[in-house]
Amino acid sequence: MKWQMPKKLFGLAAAGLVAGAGYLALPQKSEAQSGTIRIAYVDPLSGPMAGIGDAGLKNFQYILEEINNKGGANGKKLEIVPFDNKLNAQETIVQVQKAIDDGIRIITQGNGTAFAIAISEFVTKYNERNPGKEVIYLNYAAVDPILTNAKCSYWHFRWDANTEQKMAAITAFLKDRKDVKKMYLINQDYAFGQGVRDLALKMLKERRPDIEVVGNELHPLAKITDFAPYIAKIKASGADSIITGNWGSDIALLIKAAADAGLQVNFFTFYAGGTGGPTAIKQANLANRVYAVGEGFANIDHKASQDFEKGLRAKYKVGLFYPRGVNQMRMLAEAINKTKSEDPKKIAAALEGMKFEVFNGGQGEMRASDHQFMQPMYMASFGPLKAGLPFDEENTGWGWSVAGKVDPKDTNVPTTCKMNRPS
Amino acid sequence: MSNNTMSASLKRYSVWVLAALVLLVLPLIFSSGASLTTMCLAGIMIIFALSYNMLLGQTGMLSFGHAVYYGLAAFVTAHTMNWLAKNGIPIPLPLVPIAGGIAGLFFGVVFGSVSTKRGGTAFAMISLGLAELVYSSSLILRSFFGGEEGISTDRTKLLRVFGYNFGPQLQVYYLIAAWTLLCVILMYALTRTPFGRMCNAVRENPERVEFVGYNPQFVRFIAFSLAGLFAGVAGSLAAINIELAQASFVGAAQSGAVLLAAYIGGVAFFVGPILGAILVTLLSIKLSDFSEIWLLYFGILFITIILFAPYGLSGLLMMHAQFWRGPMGARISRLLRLAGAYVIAAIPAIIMVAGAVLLIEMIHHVSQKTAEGPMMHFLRRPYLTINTASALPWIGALVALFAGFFAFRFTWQTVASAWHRALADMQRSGS
Amino acid sequence: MAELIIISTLNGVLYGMLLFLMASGLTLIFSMMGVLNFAHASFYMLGAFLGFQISQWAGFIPAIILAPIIAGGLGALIERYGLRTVHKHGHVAELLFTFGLAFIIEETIQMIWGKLAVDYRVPSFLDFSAFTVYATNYPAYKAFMLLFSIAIFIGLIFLLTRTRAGLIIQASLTHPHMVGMLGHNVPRVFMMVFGLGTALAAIAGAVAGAAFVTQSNMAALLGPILFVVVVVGGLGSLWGAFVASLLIGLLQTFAIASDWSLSKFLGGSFTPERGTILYDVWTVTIAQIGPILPYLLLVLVLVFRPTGLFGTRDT
Amino acid sequence: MNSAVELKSLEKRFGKTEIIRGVSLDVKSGERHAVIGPNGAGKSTLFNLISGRFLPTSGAIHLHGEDITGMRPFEINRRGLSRSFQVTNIFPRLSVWENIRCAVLWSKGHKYSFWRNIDKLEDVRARTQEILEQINMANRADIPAGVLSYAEQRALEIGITIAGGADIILLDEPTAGMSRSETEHAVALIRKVSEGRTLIIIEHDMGVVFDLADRISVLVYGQIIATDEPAKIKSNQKVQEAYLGAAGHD
Repeated sequence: MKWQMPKKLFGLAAAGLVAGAGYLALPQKSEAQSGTIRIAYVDPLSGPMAGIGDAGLKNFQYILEEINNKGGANGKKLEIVPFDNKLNAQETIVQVQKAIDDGIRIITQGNGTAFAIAISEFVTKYNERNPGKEVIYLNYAAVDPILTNAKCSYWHFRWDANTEQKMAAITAFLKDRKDVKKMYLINQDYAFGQGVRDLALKMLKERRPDIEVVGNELHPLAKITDFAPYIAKIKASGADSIITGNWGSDIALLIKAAADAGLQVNFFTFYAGGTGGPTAIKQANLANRVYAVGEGFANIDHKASQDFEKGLRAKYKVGLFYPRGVNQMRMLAEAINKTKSEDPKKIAAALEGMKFEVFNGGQGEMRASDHQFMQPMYMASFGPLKAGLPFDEENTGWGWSVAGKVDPKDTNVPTTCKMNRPS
Repeated sequence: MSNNTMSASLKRYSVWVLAALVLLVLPLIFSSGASLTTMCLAGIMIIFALSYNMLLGQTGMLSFGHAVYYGLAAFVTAHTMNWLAKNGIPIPLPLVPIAGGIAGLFFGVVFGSVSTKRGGTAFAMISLGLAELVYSSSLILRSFFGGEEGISTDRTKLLRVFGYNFGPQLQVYYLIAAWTLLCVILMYALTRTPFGRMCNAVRENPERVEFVGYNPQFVRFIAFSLAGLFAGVAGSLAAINIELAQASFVGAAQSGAVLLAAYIGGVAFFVGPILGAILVTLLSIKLSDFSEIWLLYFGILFITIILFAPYGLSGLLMMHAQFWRGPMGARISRLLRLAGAYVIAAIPAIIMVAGAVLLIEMIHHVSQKTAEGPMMHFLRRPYLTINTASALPWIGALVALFAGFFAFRFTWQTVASAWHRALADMQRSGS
Repeated sequence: MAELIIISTLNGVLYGMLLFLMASGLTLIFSMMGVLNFAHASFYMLGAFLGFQISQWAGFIPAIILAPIIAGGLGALIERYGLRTVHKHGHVAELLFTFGLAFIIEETIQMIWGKLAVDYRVPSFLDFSAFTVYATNYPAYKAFMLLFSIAIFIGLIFLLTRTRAGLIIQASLTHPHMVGMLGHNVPRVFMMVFGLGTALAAIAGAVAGAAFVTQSNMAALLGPILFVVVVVGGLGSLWGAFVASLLIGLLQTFAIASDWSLSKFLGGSFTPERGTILYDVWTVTIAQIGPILPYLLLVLVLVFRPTGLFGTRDT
Repeated sequence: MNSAVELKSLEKRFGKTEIIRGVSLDVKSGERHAVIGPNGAGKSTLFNLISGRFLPTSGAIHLHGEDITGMRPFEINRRGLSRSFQVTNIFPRLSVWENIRCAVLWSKGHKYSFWRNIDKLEDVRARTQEILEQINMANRADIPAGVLSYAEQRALEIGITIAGGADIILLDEPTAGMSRSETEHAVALIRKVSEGRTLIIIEHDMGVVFDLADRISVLVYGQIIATDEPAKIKSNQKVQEAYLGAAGHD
């Protein structure tokens, strides 16, 4: 066959490939210095969720700076090393593998229960198969109860309240809200959204049996561009309040569509505080009608945490999404200091059952039976900044104000975890 | 006589023996956990890309949904492994990919009977629709797909053979390598059968095929089903490798990845998808260490190949195979002279690419990373810190881009003339 | 109930008209050039982002005029310097080219505007409630979108039936190979049609982006549905695209409004065991499967009418 | 003599346009039959109907007495009818050898076999070689068909058509666009390969037609106005009026 010469760029492709392959083939110098304790941050840094992963990374960088300024752990500095999991289960495992190869033995991750379970199971199997080289997994945001129940692992620790605890906090808050009579449930159609729905049904029955659930909707995850049809349905049901676990664009768009149709109801949400949420609420002009549950808010009257928030906002121009991340890293540092060791096996033993003064004030505890952190929870509502509150969100001039606090005892849901501890 | 057939069969099989040896030795050279993982993924991708090429390269069917068979087989595999372990059925792990292959074949037959009725663009769109259908269903049929967290499994819980439990990655590597070699051989053999040739004929001219007695729809259907079988083996190995099957396995990104791998490698030659699979696996694991927008570079590479090297990497290599004739000295000197020209052309090319990459990274930084201030770690390397607020790097990048481009166009003539000289040389030596 | 039906019909028709704005461009390009532009939804997305950016600088009206012009111009350039180059390698290469193009457009948009939704808002002069059905407000902007897309639709019909350029395009719809013989500059017609088609998608994007969400995943969300529309309608049939657009728009909207599931329909006579596939199928509601209904429709149409509802040409 | 192909009041409409308007024809086994007529008379459409490419609007087609109306082209081909195309219709990126071999496979019973090495099928190899020699292209076996000269491609087209061993062969303008010497060569080839078979040929070159054909049918505006031996066709009044007189060829 007579080959046609490609007009150009054959050389370019060849050169690029040779150069690229050469560079890739070079042994990657790990920037490991014996002077730092490195923590792998395995979350999406490219693709549709990269914004969230990026914001989390900055949160952690600032948290570690603060810890390092106070002397670090064991006299060493803590360092966060980003790994891009591309929001893909297989890639998550590959990146964890890469981190371990690089000598990192502490993993943290939060976005996506699927990936959390993948990591937890991988780490558990890895530790089983590689005794003496154990790896520990710190989970700051994956909230499926399964991780501290049926699929609990000794090597997994969770600082975020799980779905069950968050729903317990919401329903505890609802006990005093007698104006809520007709509830509509709208959630994303996947494990987490279904969990929220099932728990809402169960806990409302227990704590507010008088509330009528007038609708129960699951919609596809992150695929709806216009919630108007759903709003029409909610409207037709006569609901006065909504419970939703929606996050990301699904919460922002839900609120936007509600405002368009003139639907005035209360929103009890898990994640209205996420990126884009505050802007949507302000645009929809739903003052003090949207509530969010969380373990901390910027405007909680607690000096230490407000100072921290101020510093973070000044430096990285983002708010603190993860007060729990502060708890996580501070407790990690304490565990290392206490055991005088960087061995994950010893760290894990020290973390189990550790009691700790949490970021926004109050006592927290890493429950030994399932490695779930127990902490005070808050309900906050979003509206024009009230006098004396320092922080607004996303430059809207509106901010979160605490509407209620829920003690750990009210969110102390039992666990079914049968912890398999290493001998 | 017997000597002759001996040497002929030696020649025929030597490639495979060599491949087996390479696969055997590789983990001794690249022994780190990450390299093992990378090689496992590459092996899986090789099977997957070759199975894809049974459609695109061999039969001319452009599918946007090949991950369906890969992913569904992964789920079947995970369920099978859990079932085997739970019931203590004495079937060892190395045989499990057979179940994946059967699953892939089954779904290939089912979906193929709907989608292969038409070729060309309509087939491409149907494959896309089916892929969306399966992916969306994965979130509804939870008992099979396990919701978003997927179905996890433990490969060490199956019957052990010779004391191997397949816990260590190295053992899994050898399992994958063996299956890869087997599948590659089978798929290669398939191209050399009456059916394989009719696939080519259907790719070239489906209408004419009808007038030599064959039903092109049926040829497409078989090709589709068999491609499903091998994709199933690949998906099965993937499930064994990470001990998990998850909805993203059937997703559009996975279908896109295999298309890119096959096409970048080159669909016109059997080895093309193998090269492409290795390259794409390496790039997708490594590039994200350098840049957040690595997918953009991936896309640019793809478009560049489509525009300027439609036969892919293997095509570029095969262009040089024609010079590998005649006396050994002449062969080497011809290729050396060409290589010299390439080096000359490569220098401005690298400058041009560097300028373009710098420009892209800086645009990305100033539009997306305002919070971090003007300082940018180019390619995530702290020793390459660049101040995007000063004009110098912008001018530098632009100069590199344009100067590189024009210099490349100029030095390209060297390559062109070296190429023509080599061709003339070939004609002179009369081959 | 009546309220729900009226609102759902309005929403469904609106969604259908938006789909048709895009499907019409896609069909024009396909009929003329035989290329199914995989990147078509990407031009829709590009239109939305350009609309957002221009509205930041110059306001909404310039945005919805300029965005499609820029996107269409870009489309024409891409046809001229990209697609034409791969034309000689056949339709598969062309389709792959547009596939890669979709990839690059998405990544470039992410590079410039990021991965999160941008704040593209309905202009304040259209930000009020146009009318009220029972107790539900219908936003003025949505009414505007509906009228606007109908106006474009009428404009397109006018262009195709009353102008010379339109007649050439129409001729090529029915006799794709004849146009060149009539002495028309086929490459230039191709370039114009590609530009026009992409501009139509960009108009849809610029208008819809403000009402819905302008984010870098909007092309990936809409693209597959768009291809379902053109395949179900019949590749190359404008009329088919119109019917299929409305059909799918209404189908999806009404599916959401419905709470039916097999268990509800067949009563409580039988309940499958939890955790089996049968249970999943039994309890899933029509609202939940709304998004996959178009794909089910696609499969059904292909089984019973492989050329699509109004298709005549086989590819 | 038995009839090989029999057309019974065949009609074909495209929309409102009637292309074939009631054609009945009986071609005997072993006959060389030519179909002539002005451009647009419907000759190629007739071939497309017989070979199964188009479905007739009404009427019936019989092959060796069997009704094949509505069958797909490959079913008809398997029953022993093979055709060539007016516009060259080959496998351009496959070698000449592969082109022929693809056309041989089915007749040797290998069907969709994906378990046998094609290079080891001796019967296929021998038959392919035989055809290549018949069409004088044995020395071009390894060349991609797409780069052959026009005349060579036409010869290959005939090779593909006869390779399956069909006993009824339909050739659609096999010599169109050829030079005088190429045409002579082609006619010799056709004569050779149609030996002992039934041949139906569409041809514009009257020299070729009268040289080859046992009988000739004249198709004008979708109807056969005459079927007869060459000498009688020449003197047929109707033919001279409708065809030779009215429209010169090409």
